Amino acid sequence: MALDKNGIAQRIAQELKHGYYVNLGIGIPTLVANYIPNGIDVEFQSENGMLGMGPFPIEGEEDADLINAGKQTITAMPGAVYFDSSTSFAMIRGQHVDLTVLGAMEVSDQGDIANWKIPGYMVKGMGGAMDLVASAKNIIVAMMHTNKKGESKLLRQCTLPLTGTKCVTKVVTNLAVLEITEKGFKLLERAPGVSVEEIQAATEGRLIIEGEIPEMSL
Amino acid sequence: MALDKNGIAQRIAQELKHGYYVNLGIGIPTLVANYIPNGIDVEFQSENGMLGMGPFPIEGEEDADLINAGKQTITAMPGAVYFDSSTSFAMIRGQHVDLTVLGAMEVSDQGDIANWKIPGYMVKGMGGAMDLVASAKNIIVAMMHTNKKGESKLLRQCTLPLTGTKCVTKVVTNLAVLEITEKGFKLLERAPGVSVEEIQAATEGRLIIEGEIPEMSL
Amino acid sequence: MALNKQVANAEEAIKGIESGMTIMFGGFGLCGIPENSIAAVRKNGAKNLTCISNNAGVDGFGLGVLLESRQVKKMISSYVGENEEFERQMLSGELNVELIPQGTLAERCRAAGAGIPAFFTPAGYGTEVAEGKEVRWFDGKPHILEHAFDASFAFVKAWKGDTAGNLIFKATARNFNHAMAMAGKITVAEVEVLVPAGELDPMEIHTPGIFIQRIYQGDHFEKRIEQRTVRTK
Amino acid sequence: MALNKQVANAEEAIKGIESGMTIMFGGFGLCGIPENSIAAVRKNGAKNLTCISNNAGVDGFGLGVLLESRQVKKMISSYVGENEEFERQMLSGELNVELIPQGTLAERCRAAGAGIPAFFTPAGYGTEVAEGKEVRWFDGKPHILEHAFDASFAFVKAWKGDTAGNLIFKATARNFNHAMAMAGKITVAEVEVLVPAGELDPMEIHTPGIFIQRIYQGDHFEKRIEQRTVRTK
Repeated sequence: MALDKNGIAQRIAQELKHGYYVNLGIGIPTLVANYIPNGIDVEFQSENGMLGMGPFPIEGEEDADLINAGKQTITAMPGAVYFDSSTSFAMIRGQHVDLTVLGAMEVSDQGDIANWKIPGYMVKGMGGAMDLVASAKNIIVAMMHTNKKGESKLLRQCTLPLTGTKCVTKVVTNLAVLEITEKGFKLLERAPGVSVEEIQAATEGRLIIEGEIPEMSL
Repeated sequence: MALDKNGIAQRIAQELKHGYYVNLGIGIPTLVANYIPNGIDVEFQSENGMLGMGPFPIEGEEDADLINAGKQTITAMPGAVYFDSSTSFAMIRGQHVDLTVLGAMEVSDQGDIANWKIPGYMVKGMGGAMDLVASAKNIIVAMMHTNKKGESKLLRQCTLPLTGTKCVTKVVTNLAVLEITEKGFKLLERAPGVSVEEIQAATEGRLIIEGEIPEMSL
Repeated sequence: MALNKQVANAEEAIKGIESGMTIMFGGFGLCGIPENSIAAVRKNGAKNLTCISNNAGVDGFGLGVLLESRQVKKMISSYVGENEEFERQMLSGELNVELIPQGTLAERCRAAGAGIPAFFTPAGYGTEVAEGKEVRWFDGKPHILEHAFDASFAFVKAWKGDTAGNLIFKATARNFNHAMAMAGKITVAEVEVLVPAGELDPMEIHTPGIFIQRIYQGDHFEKRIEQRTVRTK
Repeated sequence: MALNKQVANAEEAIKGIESGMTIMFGGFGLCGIPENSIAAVRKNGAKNLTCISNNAGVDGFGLGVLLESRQVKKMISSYVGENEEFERQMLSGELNVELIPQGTLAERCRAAGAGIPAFFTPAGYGTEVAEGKEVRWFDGKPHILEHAFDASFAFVKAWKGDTAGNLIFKATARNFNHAMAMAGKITVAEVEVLVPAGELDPMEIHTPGIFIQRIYQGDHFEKRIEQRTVRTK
């Protein structure tokens, strides 16, 4: 059975390593914070200017001066720190953030990503996404394998305007975990009950299938 | 009578305007702080990381963590602020400092300055001088008119390695106040009792003498 | 004596604002925005403004106020969602919008304040943001050349300030306010609490007063929350 | 949970230092220098080091300690006075010295930490500092292109720190420590007081812990004064 959004987040959470600084994008990536494995300490960076982001506040304790990059009211964990936007992107550009998790509309099998603009639609902007994908050492894309029309989002070439080139390291979808390699998407894991054939059918880009492909363990 | 170092500093202090941020170099420039005219508020920037530098501490109150760019123990005035070196030079490079007073070994009549290196001698370094002269809007040089051999330090061309080009706005020496113009050093004031002829004789660069040259009033 | 940057109110603080100017506005979303200065610019009525701001406010609040009054000719931002009037003006062609990566936006502000006319960044390489820009490779990686902004005014908002212009921000309300404060030819700071110079700890100040030309205590801060998200106990 | 960067002592903190490396040392003069890390590098004995530091210490203290033990091959500084052993090694050709403007030194540190590979600055144009460097005019003014540093280690010293690596500096002891902390591939912070994460006010922190890989409380701080200047009451 294909994963839901929480399942994707849960699988991505397995990529967290002890000591990581992590930047989570809006949407599915935000959910990753709910599934931090036991015994693993990570700190979340919010690009509007904090490290050590905590959960949403208890009702009545919201602070207009304390929000995340999605403009949601949040809290600070012990050891947190605030800083200005230029310092925040110094961290990002300077590769001090260990892992970035982003949503996407399209990913190419060379690791290009498109997630900010659909020609003909109102364009809201790239926010910090272009800085993140241009600099992060480790970028995992969290998205559904296909769009609402059933078309693959894992492509030979992106058709939408790019956010960044050759930058994505892994893609976790409702169907599979895939690594970007020089030869295309390498299939690492299947969602529980999803067959390699289903993944192949939903993948337009080059798909590399080597040996037995294990099911994810969630 | 030619001015002494304190006289030079006193004359330069007349250039201070209410509301100025001022950076004083080592040597004669440091003495300027002793002659701030009444009713004039200025703040001193020390490029190692503070604004609002105060006088030397009272004996016994020295703090190893509170020094100026000359590495002397100092104090902080009310309204002072500390910052890091990259922010300090952001202020300097970004032209937020209104006036810089520097010593020099040579100044050319186009406003070039040499004050950091004598070939054949131990070179200690330019410190912050190159950043200051490359960026400051208003640079006054404080120096003796001639060197120990009696040779002019106000030249047609500098002979020593440059610190910066076309940057000095005024020169205040033991003999005169001069402004750098397109045509050379324009003589503005004479030190008390010093004749125009004496100044002319001590100036190797182009000297512009227009009309009656007043004596400084100290 | 510390320099005194205090002005009486927002009206006095924005003196010199003219139609056609480029102005920076601090804040991220509705967090840390200069509410009182925005209201004064609305009252002033200057038109054809180019606004540099990470976001464009919402309908009726933040920069939305200046969009409603048609005072904005161009927005330079990284993200402009959540604003219907903005969308209408943009789609009708009344409003010119330049979208740039958020980190580049922040760094172009800092560069303006720091006397760095241009710098190389990897952000935007291979995208339409890089079109027409110089590309250079450093250490095997492509970068594009970006330039410092040039803004006549910067409006920022801090929590506490002193009469010498020193600022302290609360939590994530610092955001773009610090770098924009560095960048404005005239930077106007509005604060919730204004104290005499000497009352702030010099080690706790975020933005040194040298970057601030005018400071005043705002009359009223609504501090609206854009996305109120809570958890149950 | 906040990340834990605490190591036991200076010896553990400098692990990985090897001969031939490029290392940054924070401080201005003798103010805010990483005394304990310098002592550990001396004990370690790594040779042929390239040291990036605004100054070179004095005879017997600060980086003077590593000059005496002939561990330094090259110094990159803005000012290197007040050190006889330094002068002797420099004049004899044992020591290679690269002098660069202080603001450029600071900005090349920040750039390294901020992922800016190169930037334009007016400092040094028309002088020997500009030799061989690209010149470009912006807004009618000449600038030269300068590059980010590349340092394997940065040693910095702060007043207070927490186990997550967050740092607070005292007075002017902040100086180069902040930008160098950003720049080191491995940044080691020694502090006078180390507290558990959560004990520092997140608004009062000068350098965020993300830039720090290792932190420890120094055994002993001499904090020598280079120019003791006083006035009479």
